[in-house]
Order: sequence, then structure tokens, then C-alpha cells
Amino acid sequence: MKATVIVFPGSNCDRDLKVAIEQSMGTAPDMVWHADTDLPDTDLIAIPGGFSFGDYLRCGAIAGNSPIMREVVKKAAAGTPVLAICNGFQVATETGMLPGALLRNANQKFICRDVDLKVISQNERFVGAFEQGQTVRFPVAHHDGNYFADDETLKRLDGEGMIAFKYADEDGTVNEGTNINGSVDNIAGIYNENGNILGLMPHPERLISDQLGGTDGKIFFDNLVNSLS
Amino acid sequence: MKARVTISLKNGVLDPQGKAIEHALHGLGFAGVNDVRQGKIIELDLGDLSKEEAPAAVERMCTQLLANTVIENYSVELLD
Amino acid sequence: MKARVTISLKNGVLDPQGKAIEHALHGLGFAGVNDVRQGKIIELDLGDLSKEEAPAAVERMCTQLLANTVIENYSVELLD
Amino acid sequence: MTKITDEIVAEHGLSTSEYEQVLKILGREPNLTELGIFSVMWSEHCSYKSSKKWLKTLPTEAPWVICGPGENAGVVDIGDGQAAIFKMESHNHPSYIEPYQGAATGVGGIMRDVFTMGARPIANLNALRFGRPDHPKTRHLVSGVVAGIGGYGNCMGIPTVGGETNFHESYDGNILVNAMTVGLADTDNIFYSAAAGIGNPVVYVGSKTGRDGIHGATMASAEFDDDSEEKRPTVQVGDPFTEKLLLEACLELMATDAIVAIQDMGAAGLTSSSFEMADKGGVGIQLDLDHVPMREEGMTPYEIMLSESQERMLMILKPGREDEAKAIFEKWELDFAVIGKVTDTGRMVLTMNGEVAADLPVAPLADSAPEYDRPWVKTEVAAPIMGDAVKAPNDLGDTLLTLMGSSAIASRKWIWEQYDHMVMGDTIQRPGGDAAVVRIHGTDKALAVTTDCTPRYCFADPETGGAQAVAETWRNLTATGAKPLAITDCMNFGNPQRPEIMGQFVGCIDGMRKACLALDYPVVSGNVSLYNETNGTGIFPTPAIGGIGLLQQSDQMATIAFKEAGETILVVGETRGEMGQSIYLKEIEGREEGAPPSVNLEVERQNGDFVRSAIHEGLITAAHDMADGGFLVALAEMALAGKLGADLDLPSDIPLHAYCFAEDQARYIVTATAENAEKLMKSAESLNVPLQIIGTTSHNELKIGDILSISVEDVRSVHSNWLPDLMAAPK
Ligand SMILES: Nc1ncnc2c1ncn2[C@@H]1O[C@H](COP(=O)(O)OP(=O)(O)O)[C@@H](O)[C@H]1O
Ligand SMILES: [Mg+2]
Repeated sequence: MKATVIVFPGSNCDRDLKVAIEQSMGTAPDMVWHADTDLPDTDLIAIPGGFSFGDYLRCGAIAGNSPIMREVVKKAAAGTPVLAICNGFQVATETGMLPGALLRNANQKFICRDVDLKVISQNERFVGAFEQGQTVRFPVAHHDGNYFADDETLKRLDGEGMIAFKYADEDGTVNEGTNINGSVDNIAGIYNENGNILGLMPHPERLISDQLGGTDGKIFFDNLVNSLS
Repeated sequence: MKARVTISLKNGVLDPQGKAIEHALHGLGFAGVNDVRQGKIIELDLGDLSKEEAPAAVERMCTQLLANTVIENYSVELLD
Repeated sequence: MKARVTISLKNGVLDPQGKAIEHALHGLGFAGVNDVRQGKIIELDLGDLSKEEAPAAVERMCTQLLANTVIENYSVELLD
Repeated sequence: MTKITDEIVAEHGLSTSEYEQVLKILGREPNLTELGIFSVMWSEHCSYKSSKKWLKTLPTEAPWVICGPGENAGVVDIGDGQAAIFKMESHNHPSYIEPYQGAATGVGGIMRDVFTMGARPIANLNALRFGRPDHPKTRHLVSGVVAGIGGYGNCMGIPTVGGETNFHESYDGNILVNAMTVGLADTDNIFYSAAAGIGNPVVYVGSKTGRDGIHGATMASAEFDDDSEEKRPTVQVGDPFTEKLLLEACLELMATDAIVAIQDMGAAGLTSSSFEMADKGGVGIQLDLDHVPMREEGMTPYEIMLSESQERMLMILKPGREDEAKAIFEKWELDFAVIGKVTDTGRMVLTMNGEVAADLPVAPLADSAPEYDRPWVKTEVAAPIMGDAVKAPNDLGDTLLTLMGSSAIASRKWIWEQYDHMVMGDTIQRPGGDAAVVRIHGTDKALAVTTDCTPRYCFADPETGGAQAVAETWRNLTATGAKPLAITDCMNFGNPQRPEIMGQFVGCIDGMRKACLALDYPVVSGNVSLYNETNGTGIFPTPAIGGIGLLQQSDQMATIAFKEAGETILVVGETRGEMGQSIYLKEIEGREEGAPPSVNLEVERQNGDFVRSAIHEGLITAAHDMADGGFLVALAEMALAGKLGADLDLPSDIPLHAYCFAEDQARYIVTATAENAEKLMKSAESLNVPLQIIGTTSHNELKIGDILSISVEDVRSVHSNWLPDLMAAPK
């Protein structure tokens, strides 16, 4: 299997993502610079977290216009799996690859900590290692993770099994109290219609060993690699 | 010539910044204040763009970059 | 009645956002664009504040909360 | 040309005698640009004129020290051809005036100090001091400073993993914001600032120069008064995105051998960077200011030289390497300009529009910067207050709750959750323990980092306080299993022209010196911030210490969390019941009195070495040093971290409340299996380290016979709610 990580000026989780993918895949992904105009052939495109272009104007807006993203959008439309984490999720919504938008956290503050997520709809490729309805633990680290979508979009997300994760507590309870950033319906991650794109605010690449405090991220990437190889 | 682009959240899009400001204003004793919305203003010098080209050009800047039309409205003022 | 507060960086104060937007516009082919500055616009419903009280009240809101007078200027428009 | 009047000289913070010195050096009147240059170069901030004499007495050497004070940051060898490069710096005054930008640019500045030497930053810390919690300005300052530190560090993608936060009325009008960065470099690729190579190009990279922070450096040396709000226009705005690009571009160029010398532009921007580079290299520099990238129209030489615009660097390149370097900076979309060359004249010559704007001798200006031996008086130290002189509290449980929910001890989670403390994927001990631990990427090694200082101790007894601050960092590193290597310091004091304040400075330095010597723990970098006063009242003397230590095997790391119920709890070190200056006295009896706990450095070292080797031998399952609040507070913190309880049977040779809340130094709580506890007791005896078994870990409750029985969750709520509640309360 071959994987590609997109790197923008201001990306800062690109190395973390590379390490996580390499740990599961055995070989390093290609790192592709935002100014490049074509992608190597690849089984997975990963858009990392960070502050692309400083998150100025709107998070992900400027990155969404960089040359490489035209290619990413094309490949995604043609079915190449895309994993868009945190700032990557913001980039994906800005390009329209995923519906909705990510606004400033409801409490206005940056938030960095482990969160419990409830797995909402199954998607073998991305969450095949988890049971629908179980909870997994990934860290969040964002200032603008407050997911918004209008009512029709929400209906569609719900109806077509496009909601991947919701902010929950350890026992999988999803409510106001577990909504860390004000997202509609506690949404933490979503798929596109075809299910080949996953965008999520939490960072699976940050919990990939006991030494780092957990392995749910490792399980996530191991499954991703198996399902794509 | 110059342009001023005003960008505001669409109605129905919740506005966390606006909400936070409203909350803080109440805290400061401005109890009656409500419906606070925050938007952006972007002022640009269009350089050598002519009066004729300007409107279409700024329109393109807005749709391609300055505004996210999923959640935002924008309006353009041209000044010279 | 309602108020619209426009907040902009003082002249000479670095505007990293404006700088980045300008860069991005150049990247999109709008080569001539320059001197891009980003500001904020805050719209509020003043509730039961009277025409007489409004100006002073909004002024206080600006200095106490809405504007960071260290680096920002603000202007107020009252609308009804 | 402006005539230099006494007023102008005074505005530039130069004393009459200093100005006479200027005239002597030049043999003529300076022009305004030259005067401005003198004023920033001779400001307290750049010249250390009041502190130099005493800083020289600090130990700065050890076999593992590669570079001590004097460069942009200190460098220590961590083996395998790698070095840790670190420093702490203050941004107190700017943060008081504009908390967000002041703190943000402080973080940006210290990171530049570290990567200008060739290191990639791997950890940030911040030592914060605010006024009393209920002071009208405090919450505004806390939220702005914390958001600013996070805003800059998070965007850069460097984890902010630790720090300390105090609240005390002595900081009501003058908060302290001290930022520390630790970076990683290869020992064979470290960069210094001495200019060399006559004719070599002087290159400017980074952001354009604007009128930002002009006179920031002199402002940082001017005592505050109420109209200092007027100084506001000098505030600089940080651009962390540009700094991230600058970091990547510099490291990319540093991978080649094109750089002769490099220096960040910090306080006093282009002036101090160019003079320091020329002075260190014993050369002259000629700058053509027309080539300096400028953000604003019509900037004068004076403004260009004094601007404190952020995210800029000055470099000397090898001849002919300009294009190669330029290509890298253009790739990263940063300005790059050759603005001058190295000369053999020993003079700094600045030209603009074909005219000479300034022509100054480098060495005299740098070396004959004033150095004062300010008069000082030794601080009177009160008598110690021992436990039997303090009456017992009515209820031990209520007392514990009061302390755990007090401003000194309550959790700082509200702060560190606003910092990305995990990015870079190597944070193996997050904030909340004694020290944070980050792995050296791709190796088994890890660095432990911490900042500590107990200002109330320093105020009561500067010498003991100075020693205690160093010792506490050493202890916090030790409690993770790390071997402490070296420290950086940030000396925050009041007006040195007051003998009692100068006495605090002298005392703290002396205590630090003794501790560094006794613990083999030299000072490799530091920073001095004086005139921290408002309307004549000085802050508590605050020598913030940042320490780093090395874990050869990151998997040997210890944490403070209880691991399992049924394990033995032991206390390392002797408890005599020293309650002077304790949190207990302050919170329960409302007194800030007595001598601080004494610091015995031999004992400190002996106890610490015992704990560290026990950790390495795998005999210990958790370790935590005792600091603010004493034994019972430390124990409660271990229970909270492990979501477990404890069943205690405490020694009765001193009053119970003294055992629980006295702040005797050089003590740790550790846990071990019953079997290993026996081993520990034996080896402690042979080494005559005081070690006592005082209980076992359990579930849900902290229990002392029938005297105390309190639910850990009750303790957790007071401990975790204090800061969020403070910050959430309506303005
Ligand atoms: N401003 C801050 N930023 C990040 N972490 C902080 C800050 N203040 C305190 N902490 C963290 O809170 C914990 C407790 O701090 P402190 O009481 O100073 O510990 P100790 O008593 O062991 O020195 C430490 O892990 C420290 O790193
Ligand atoms: Mg400690």
C-alpha cells in the first residue's frame, strides 16, 4: 500500500501523521508540498492537522485554494480514500469535499485533551476495527472545531449514515455535557456520500502507544492499512 | 481603486463569537443587548484594476476565497 | 435600536491576516491587489436603550470589550 | 538635525553620567539615531548594568555543558551527538499592557533564541505570576496571557508542556510572564552569533520592519506608573505563522554550511543584533538601511534601528552563498535582503539615502556599557515557625479541602488545556505531574522539563528562597527519574536602585549559586527583568528557574499517580514541621509569616539520588515531591492522579497538622509493592536516607485512623473547580 500526506505552510501534525501511518504500514508515506500540481499514485491521501497559512481568514480556506488541492479533490471524486484530520477536516469542508463548516469553539477557547467518541455509523475502511456504538478515545487540539451544518444537510448526514463520530463520555452517553465545542448534534467526524472521505477534528495519530497514553489510534490506523492493502 | 468587502454569517448559522460577546456584554451590565453578530471587513487596494474590471474581479475573490458561501454572505463596496 | 461597530487595526499595526490574504489573492492570480487589511464588524440590537442613552452606552461597550484600543480603532453607527 | 537636549537624553533613559560617557566615547555629540542606539544598548534590558556583577558569580560549567550564558541560549550535551538548547525570558511589561500580544510575542521571542542556534524547539513552558485572584484586572490578564501563549505556541506546533502559576497581591500592578523553550540540535551543527570574515554579506531575513515596539527595550527598563497605559502604541503584534516559516527556512539553510553566524532580532531589534554580532566577532559592520525590507513608508534610520518588529533574523553568510540562501527563504515566502557587510573598522556604520546615519565604535559602546555595584542591604529574616507553635485545625478534612481549593494549589488544567501539549507526538508526561517529559524523537531517551520558584520564600529569605527554587526544579526532575542537567533562570525583581531590592537580588543569586554547586547543576542561560514595581511597591523577588533533566530510558519514567490499591506508601526525607511561610499559615490563619523552610543541600542531593536510583531499579511505582501545602496535599495529588485512595498511619513524634502541612524540603512520597518497600527500607538504612512507611493505597477515600476520612472525589471537585469558577464568574 502507498499513502500520501499533504503538507501546507503551517501544517504541524504532518510528522505525527507520518509516524502513525508508518508505524501501521511499515513504510513511510510520501510527503507532498502544497505547491505541487500532481499527486503520486496512492491508496490513501491524508490531510494533517496544524495551522495551514496560520488559519488566517478562515481555518483551511487558504489551503483549500492551493494547487495540490485541485488534484486531491479530483482523486477523491474518483474514489481515492481521504483521511482529513483537524485542520485537514477544515480544509476538506472549505473545498466542499465534505458538507458543513467548522466554526470557533462555543467557549471561544482552544481545547487540548483526550475525548471519548461514540462510533455512530460503520464504515469498514475507516472504523472497521470498532463496533458501531462503542466509544474510542482520541485527543482533540483545536480552536475551531464547532461543526455546523444546516438542517437538510443534518438530515442527510443522519439518514445516509454519514456521521462517523460524536463527542460522548466513556459510557457512550452523548449530550450537552459531552459536547466539548458546541458542534451540532455533538458531531466530531463525518463521511462523504460515497464513504471514501473521513473528516474528523480529533487526532487518532496522537494515541498510538501506551507510552503516549493509549492505543485507540494505533488500532484505527492498523485497520485503515489492512483495509486498504 | 479600493474595495471594501463585508462578510457576515448567514441567518440561521449560529455565531459563537457573537454569542460570547453578547454574554460578556450582559456581564458588563448591558442587560438589554441581544442578537449580537460578528462579521469581517476586508479592505483591499485593487492596484491597476480598472473601474470596469473591478466588480467582476472582486466578485471572484469573494467566491473563491474571501467568503465561505456555505455559511457566509458578502457584500462589496468599490471606492476610489 | 441597533448599532454597527466597525473595528480596524490602527495604522502601522502589523496585520498578519491581511498579509496572508494578500498572498493568497496573488496566488489566485490577482497580482495587483495590495495593502489588504482585515477588520471586524459587530452588529448589536440595543434592546430597550433609548436614542439618548445609546451613544454613550455603545461607546462604553467598545472601550470596555469590543475593541482592543491598544491596537484597534473603532467607529460606531447607530441604526433604527 | 535634531539638537540633543537634556530632555531628549532623559527620555532615552540615560543618566547624566551615562551621557557624559557617550560624549567621551564619540568625542562629539551623537545624532538622534546614535543616541537611540546608546539608549537601548545601555538599557538595563540589554546591558545588565545592575546585575552583571552578581550574575558572574553563578556556576556555569560542567562536563556536559557545551555553551553557557552569553549566547542566545544555553547548550548541554545529551549524548549520541545531540544537544539540548534552552532558555527562559521575561515579557512582563508588554504582557501587562496588552496581555495577548505581549505573551504571544514573548513566546515567539524565546523560540527564536533557541532555533537561531540550530535547534528545533521541542517543548515550551511558561512561568506566570498574576495579582490576587479578586483584583479587578486579574481575570482579564489571565485570559489574555494564556490565550496569547497558546495562540503562538499552538500555531507553531511546539507543545507547551508545563510551567507554574502563582497569584499574589504583590503582582497586582506588574504581572510576570516568563516563557521557556527547549530545543534539540546536533552537537556538530550548533550556530553562534560572532560575526566573522571581512567582506562577508550581512543578511536580513523574516518579516518586514515596521514601527512596532519602538523603545520596547527601554520601556522594559522603566518603572511603571499609572500613565504607562500611554506607552501602549509600542505594542508589537506576533505572527506565529511567519515564525513557523522562519523556523523551517532557518533549519533548512542550517543543514547547508552557508551560515557563518546568526542572531535573532529581539529587544532593540536590529541594533542589539548587529552590535552583538560585531562585538562578539571583534569586527565592524556596515549596513545600508535602504535595503532593509520595510512595511511602512518613510521610516527613519532611528525607527529602523529601534524597531522591534517580530519574526526577523540577522545572518552573516559565507561569500557567494547568497543565492542558495535566498532560494530557501523565497520558497518559504519570507523576505531576504543583503543589507551590509562585515568590515575590519571595528565600527558600526549605517547609511541611508547615501548619507551616514550613524557611525559608532562597536567595542567601546558594547564593553564600556555601564556596570554598577548598586548599594544593597541584607534582608532581615524572621524566626522559623515550628509546628508546635501553630494551633491544630478544628477539622483536618476541611483544612485539606481549603488548601486543595486555594489559589496556590488548585489545578491549572484550565490553563494547560488551552495549550497544545501533545503536538510532535513525543509528550509522554503531560502537564499535571512534577515535570513534563518529552521523548527525544526516534530514540529511547527523553527530557524532563520544569519551572519553579516560591516567591514568598524568596521575599522572607532571599538566600534560602534562591536555593529552594533551584532545589525544587531539581526535585521535580528527579521525581520523574530524570538526571537533572542544568538550569536557565529568569530573575524578576523590583527597582535595583532601592538597596533592599538589590539585597533581595544579591541574596537570591547567592542561594542559587550554592544550590547549583551542591547539586552539580549549572546555569547555562538566563534573563534579568528589573523595575517590576507599580507606584513604588516591588513585586515579590521572583527568580524563576527552568530545569531540564535526562532520562536515558524513557520507559523508566515515574509519574505521581497511584497505580494500584494495596501498595505501600513511603515518605523519603525528614519532617521537622517547618511551617513558616507555608500555604497552611496563609490560607488557614491568614498569616504570611516566619522563615521559609530551611534548605539542606547535602540532604537534598542524598534524598534525590536515592529516589532516582530506586526509580531506575524499578522499585518504585509512583513518586511525587512535596512542595506547596506539604505532605497531605502531595498525597492527595497522587490519589487524584491515580483515581485511588490511601489509608494512612502517620508518625506521632510531631503534631499531626505539622506532619500534614509543614513544608519541610527535600521530601518525596513514593509507592512500592510491599516486597519492594522492604528492599527500599533496607537500602535507605544503609545509605542513612530517612525513609518511613506511612500507609497503603486504597480506594475512594483518604483515611487517617478515625481522624480523617474524606472522599477523593470531593477533593477533586474543589481542586479542579477553583480556576474555572474564577474565570467564569461574571466580569
Ligand atoms: N502556566 C502553566 N502552563 C502549563 N502548565 C502549568 C502552568 N502552571 C502550572 N502548570 C502545571 O501544573 C502542575 C502543577 O504545577 P506546580 O504546583 O508548580 O507543580 P510543582 O509543585 O510540582 O512544581 C505542573 O505539572 C505544571 O507544569
Ligand atoms: Mg513538584
